Amino acid sequence: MTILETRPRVARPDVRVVRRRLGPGHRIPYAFWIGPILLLAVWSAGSATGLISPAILTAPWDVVVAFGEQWTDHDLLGNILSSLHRAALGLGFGIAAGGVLAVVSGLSRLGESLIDGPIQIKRSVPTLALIPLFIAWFGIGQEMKIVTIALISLVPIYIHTHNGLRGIDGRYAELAETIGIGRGEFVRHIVLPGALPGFLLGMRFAVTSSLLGLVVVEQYNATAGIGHMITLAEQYGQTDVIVVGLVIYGVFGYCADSAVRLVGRKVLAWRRTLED
Amino acid sequence: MTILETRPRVARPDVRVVRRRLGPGHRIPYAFWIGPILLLAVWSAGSATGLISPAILTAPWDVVVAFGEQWTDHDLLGNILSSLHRAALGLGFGIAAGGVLAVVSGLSRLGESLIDGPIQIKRSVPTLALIPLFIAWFGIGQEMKIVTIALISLVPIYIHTHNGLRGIDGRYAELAETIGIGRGEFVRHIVLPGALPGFLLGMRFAVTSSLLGLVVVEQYNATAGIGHMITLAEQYGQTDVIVVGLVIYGVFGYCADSAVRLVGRKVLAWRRTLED
Amino acid sequence: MATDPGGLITRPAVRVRDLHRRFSANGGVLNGLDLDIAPGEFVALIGRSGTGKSTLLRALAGLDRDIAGHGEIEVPEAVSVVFQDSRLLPWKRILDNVVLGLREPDAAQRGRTALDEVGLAGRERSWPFQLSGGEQQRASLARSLVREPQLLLADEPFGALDALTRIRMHKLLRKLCEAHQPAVLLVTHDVDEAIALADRVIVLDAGVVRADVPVDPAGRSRTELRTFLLEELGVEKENR
Amino acid sequence: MATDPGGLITRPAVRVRDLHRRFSANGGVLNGLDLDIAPGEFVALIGRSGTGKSTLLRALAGLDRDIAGHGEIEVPEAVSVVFQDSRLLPWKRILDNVVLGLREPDAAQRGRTALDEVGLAGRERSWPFQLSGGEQQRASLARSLVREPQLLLADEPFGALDALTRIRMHKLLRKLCEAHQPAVLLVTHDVDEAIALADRVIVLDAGVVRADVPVDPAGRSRTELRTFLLEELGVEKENR
Amino acid sequence: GGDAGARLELTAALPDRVAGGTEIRIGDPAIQAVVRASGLDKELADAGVEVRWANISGGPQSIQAFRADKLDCSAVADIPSLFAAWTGTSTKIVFQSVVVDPVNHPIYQLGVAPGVTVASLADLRGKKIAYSAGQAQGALVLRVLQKAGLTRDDVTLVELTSTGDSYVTALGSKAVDVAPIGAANVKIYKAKYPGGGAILTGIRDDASTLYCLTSSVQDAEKAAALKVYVGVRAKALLWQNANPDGYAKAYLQETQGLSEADAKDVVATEGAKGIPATWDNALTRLQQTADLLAEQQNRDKLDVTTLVDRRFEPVEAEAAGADVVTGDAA
Ligand SMILES: Nc1ncnc2c1ncn2[C@@H]1O[C@H](COP(=O)(O)OP(=O)(O)OP(=O)(O)O)[C@@H](O)[C@H]1O
Ligand SMILES: Nc1ncnc2c1ncn2[C@@H]1O[C@H](COP(=O)(O)OP(=O)(O)OP(=O)(O)O)[C@@H](O)[C@H]1O
Ligand SMILES: [Mg+2]
Ligand SMILES: [Mg+2]
Repeated sequence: MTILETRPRVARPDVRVVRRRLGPGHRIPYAFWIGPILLLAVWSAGSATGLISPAILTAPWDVVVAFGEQWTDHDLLGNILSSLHRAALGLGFGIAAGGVLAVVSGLSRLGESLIDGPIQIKRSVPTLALIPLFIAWFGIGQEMKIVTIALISLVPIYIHTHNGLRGIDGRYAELAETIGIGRGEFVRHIVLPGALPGFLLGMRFAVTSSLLGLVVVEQYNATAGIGHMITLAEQYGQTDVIVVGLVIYGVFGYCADSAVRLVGRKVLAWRRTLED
Repeated sequence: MTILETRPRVARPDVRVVRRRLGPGHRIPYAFWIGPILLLAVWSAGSATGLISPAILTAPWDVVVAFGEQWTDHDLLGNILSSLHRAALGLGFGIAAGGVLAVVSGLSRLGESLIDGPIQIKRSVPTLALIPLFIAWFGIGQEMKIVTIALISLVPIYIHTHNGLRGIDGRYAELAETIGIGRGEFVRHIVLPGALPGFLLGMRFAVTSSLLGLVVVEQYNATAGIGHMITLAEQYGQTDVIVVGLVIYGVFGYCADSAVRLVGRKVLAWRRTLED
Repeated sequence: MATDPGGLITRPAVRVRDLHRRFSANGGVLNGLDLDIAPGEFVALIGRSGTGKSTLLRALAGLDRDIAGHGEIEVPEAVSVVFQDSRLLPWKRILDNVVLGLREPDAAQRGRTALDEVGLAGRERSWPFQLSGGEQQRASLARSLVREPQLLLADEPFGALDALTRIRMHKLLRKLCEAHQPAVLLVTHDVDEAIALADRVIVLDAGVVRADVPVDPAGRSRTELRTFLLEELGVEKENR
Repeated sequence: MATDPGGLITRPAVRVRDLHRRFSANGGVLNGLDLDIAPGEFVALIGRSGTGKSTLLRALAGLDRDIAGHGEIEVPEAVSVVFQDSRLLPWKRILDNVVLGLREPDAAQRGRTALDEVGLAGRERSWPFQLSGGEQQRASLARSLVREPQLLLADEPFGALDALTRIRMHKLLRKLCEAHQPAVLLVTHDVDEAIALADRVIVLDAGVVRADVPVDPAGRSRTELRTFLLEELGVEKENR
Repeated sequence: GGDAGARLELTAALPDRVAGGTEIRIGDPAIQAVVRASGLDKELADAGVEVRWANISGGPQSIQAFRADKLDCSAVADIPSLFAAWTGTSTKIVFQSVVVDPVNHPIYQLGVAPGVTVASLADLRGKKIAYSAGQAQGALVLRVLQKAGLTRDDVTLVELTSTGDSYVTALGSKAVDVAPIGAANVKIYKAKYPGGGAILTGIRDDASTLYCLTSSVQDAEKAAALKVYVGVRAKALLWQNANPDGYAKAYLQETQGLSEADAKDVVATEGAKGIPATWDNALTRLQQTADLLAEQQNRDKLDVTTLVDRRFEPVEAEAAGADVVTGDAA
């Protein structure tokens, strides 16, 4: 079980007892890139050897060409920006609302019984089917789109924050009760930091949900946006453009997710878990 | 801050120091029902007063009628059963695959760098856009549908289990290392129970995702199923039938979610958190 | 404030009557306990592991809403608890843990001073996990001391400290008690510590106060008291 | 096994040479520590709070892969650690915590016996949170004792125990040591405990072994040794 | 939506004067682009008509918007107005156009999966055909079967919603033998899946309408504005016939994101548009479709004359002037 390992890194001998590591061990540097590069490699290899027919999935190089075309001829940047704008606005409202609702329902059983059920039911129901309602309430313009995205991204924020909050060790609440702290301070000093790991996980879902929500909302009366671009390309059977859209989704989703995880590592420096 | 509360429940006096409770306090009995009943009440009131036009959202009583019609004339039960069958199969595979992948990638940095990226990218990309790929690989029959649902429900299981696993207190891994435990036992005794709260949260998402996935897959070559029913009704603009479908989704989703939470409370009896 | 206007009868700071507490499965942990602590009095509580010392403290702190039992409890408004586990919030740096909930403008300064007093000067910005066991205990002590409560409930606050540090902490506690005159209930396993610090030592056994003896320098000698207490705890002669 | 074939030179069970350990920001915690423990030898380690006792134990247990420093360490294969925090897995009942990782068919029976020995008979199916502080510590002790290691590293295993329980645990530990003859390194804050249990007492200070004295009944008296050790810890006369 | 104007009976003559600043909400993306490119937007503005364009087209989306009263009119084929009626949303068709050579410029062709031989409609017997009950493609399949003299039992209808290029994918992966695919996609399909084919249906599927909420037509101000719009729309279609490149650029390239070559192909497959002198033929065909769907999908009989507002018929024809089409083509 225990082996002796000599590390001659320095002139001074360093013989430690090295126990078999059961946790995941150290982070591999640049591991961030391995997944995407692997995927790209498989895709390229499949396309080059003909295993992946271009009818099913356009080859990477053709996607690059299509990307260039979209960029120069069809204002891809504009599409991306207007999508990001929508997603960011919706996400912002969703995070705010989800966070507040989670704290209210997390800290009060009454609040929970009023808030929790409707949110659970909302999330069980396909968003696509709710769009007619939203159209009736918020019109067919930007407002409806942002509300829809906000409601989509509210759900993971709410559930994860609520769950994280409820998972806080009861001893910390006891402590807070004995030091004569008010509700507000309790929320600020114990609830929010204690629920932060949960919230951050929720963020990872909220970010991708808000991007995916674009596909749904941009089918309705949109004149720009990645979702709109994909919908159009589907109509005309432009596989390469669809794949351009998917790649953009993948890149944004992956980067946003990684960014949230990075932030998580920074702000959760107080934890000592298997992650470290 | 402290007040004295007399509880004359028993003949014997019981005067306790009662500190203002900062946590959520006791569970309200039957709170389970409050959310749905509230929603139903709002909906009924809105429909009765005409605030909610029937073109936008059918009134509850009309939904009951439509439900009856669907039940007797259109084999609603058959639709429900074939949907549940699909969802359950897909969910089962998704849970198994997601759990295994999460443990592998959670415990090995190499595994993580290979598994994690592709899964993050997969979840950033709209499922609808991936369906053509799945059709090409798995045909257009039941197989494709189950694979798609499995891949949809794999994602939350994977991410939550992975996150829960990585969130296990590093001190327990240390303990395990000092008692000469093997990898397998480490997984069984520390990793799985430690990641269980995360897994259960993942389950809540996986269950609803598998149901929502039906809407997507049952657009393809399905002759029965709730998703199929909704798709058809959407094309025809049969609001009442759509709402029947939504209600079924809501009921199933809410019940499944509540069931997972109930199970969670039972199997997490070892925790003392704000939930209790 | 806790004294009656005439000054004739001192109303106790802590008054416990017929206190019963039990955890579902087990029998009773506290079985009719009576206890008075005068304002400014320093009481040490000793008793075997698992007799219910922490349970009593939690009852006094108002943290046992959900535990079966009955009885009457009166405590002052401002209570401060040193928990048996040091219970530092893992997500707050040490100084923030110490000043948690303090609203005074000079809170940070007072926190710094308290940390200095418990020997943790310079560790203000450490995370709890970066402290050794004894350091965590001292940080938790600092958090309680910085608050000047009317009643201090301390559950083995010196358990993880070495002899020298422990003596320093004793001195610190005594100094603070003299300055602010809180009623103190200190749980300890160290009979010598109980005698050194307290005005009165209480032995808890089978859920009731089995012995309640004043530490009176004028009365029986400290060595006698020590022997008596160890006897009460069941320690046989050759081990005392 | 740890003895050389000729039986002339005893190879130490634990051999530490020039051990350095430091946590990034602070200075060194261990600064060139040397230590030998013979097989079957019982060594007590005392030292101020925060001097690095736990750090040393973690190094011996092989749990400090990621801490800066160097030096040489040799330890036997089968090591068992009693951590300063009791570190029971919260999701396992007490008995399951005790027998964790044991593969022998009679593991459950041995676990039960160990729990009985530490005074926790009947608590096999409790969750860790249902135990008092001292009970948790005893459960953690039972977990280590049930394993019969060649080296037992115990970090203040009796810190939360009352006098009587502590004496019982001492007896238990001594009995087990006689039966299986492990090398023991016991961290304690109680000088009397160190003298009562150990063959040798080591005082850690400023990251090195400041004193290393055998507890020799034939040599200087235990009272002398006690005074010496307290002096080494810096406790002034009037407080000893 | 908006401040409603005075109520106008459906039998009353369409008012000529547009009250200043009357706004109509129109989902008609192709015409929107053509109007802008041809300068016809000036004509609208001169008449005092303010169009709030929505990028909405197709049945489900427009019906949803109608129900929420967020849209006045939308450009669709013939099926949506039938479904709107069946599901209780009252609409009126205010504009009809045709394709001048409909049989050779169909909207849909029948795609045939690689390895399957279907040379004529009769070969459909026993084949797996993609069918989506609520969409135009579904109605087309029923009409094709009717024309081939087959019943639903003679073939296997595979329920499959046409979203994006799902039919092309289904054909390519041989999940179905036959599926109606957009004529513009036939070339892409054949290129993607060698061996795949397509046959003409020989059925007119060129119905193209602008349908509006009845309540909007009943709004005097909006009706006046719509009268202007219908006239402009007719001119826009004629401009489109005359300027295929301009149309391709303004609509297909700039708003739909096609490449120049693809856009040209689309224009070529679409064929020239015609403004019928009367709606009689169109209504006959619409009635046939309504009857077929009513029979095949168990729906109520529908009198399609209730779905049109023929007051706009002469407006449209007048705007086209001598360019109206008559006879079989209409
Ligand atoms: N939540 C609980 N559920 C069940 N039993 C409990 C619970 N908490 C404490 N107990 C039991 O109640 C008894 C008294 O516990 P308590 O913590 O008051 O002991 P203590 O005197 O503080 O002991 P120690 O000195 O070991 O800390 C113990 O036997 C303990 O096992
Ligand atoms: N993870 C860490 N990061 C930074 N400093 C640390 C860390 N762990 C321990 N230290 C510091 O190293 C020193 C030695 O810690 P260690 O836990 O070994 O002390 P100890 O002798 O066991 O003390 P105690 O008797 O209080 O348990 C302490 O000053 C402590 O603050
Ligand atoms: Mg206790
Ligand atoms: Mg230590």
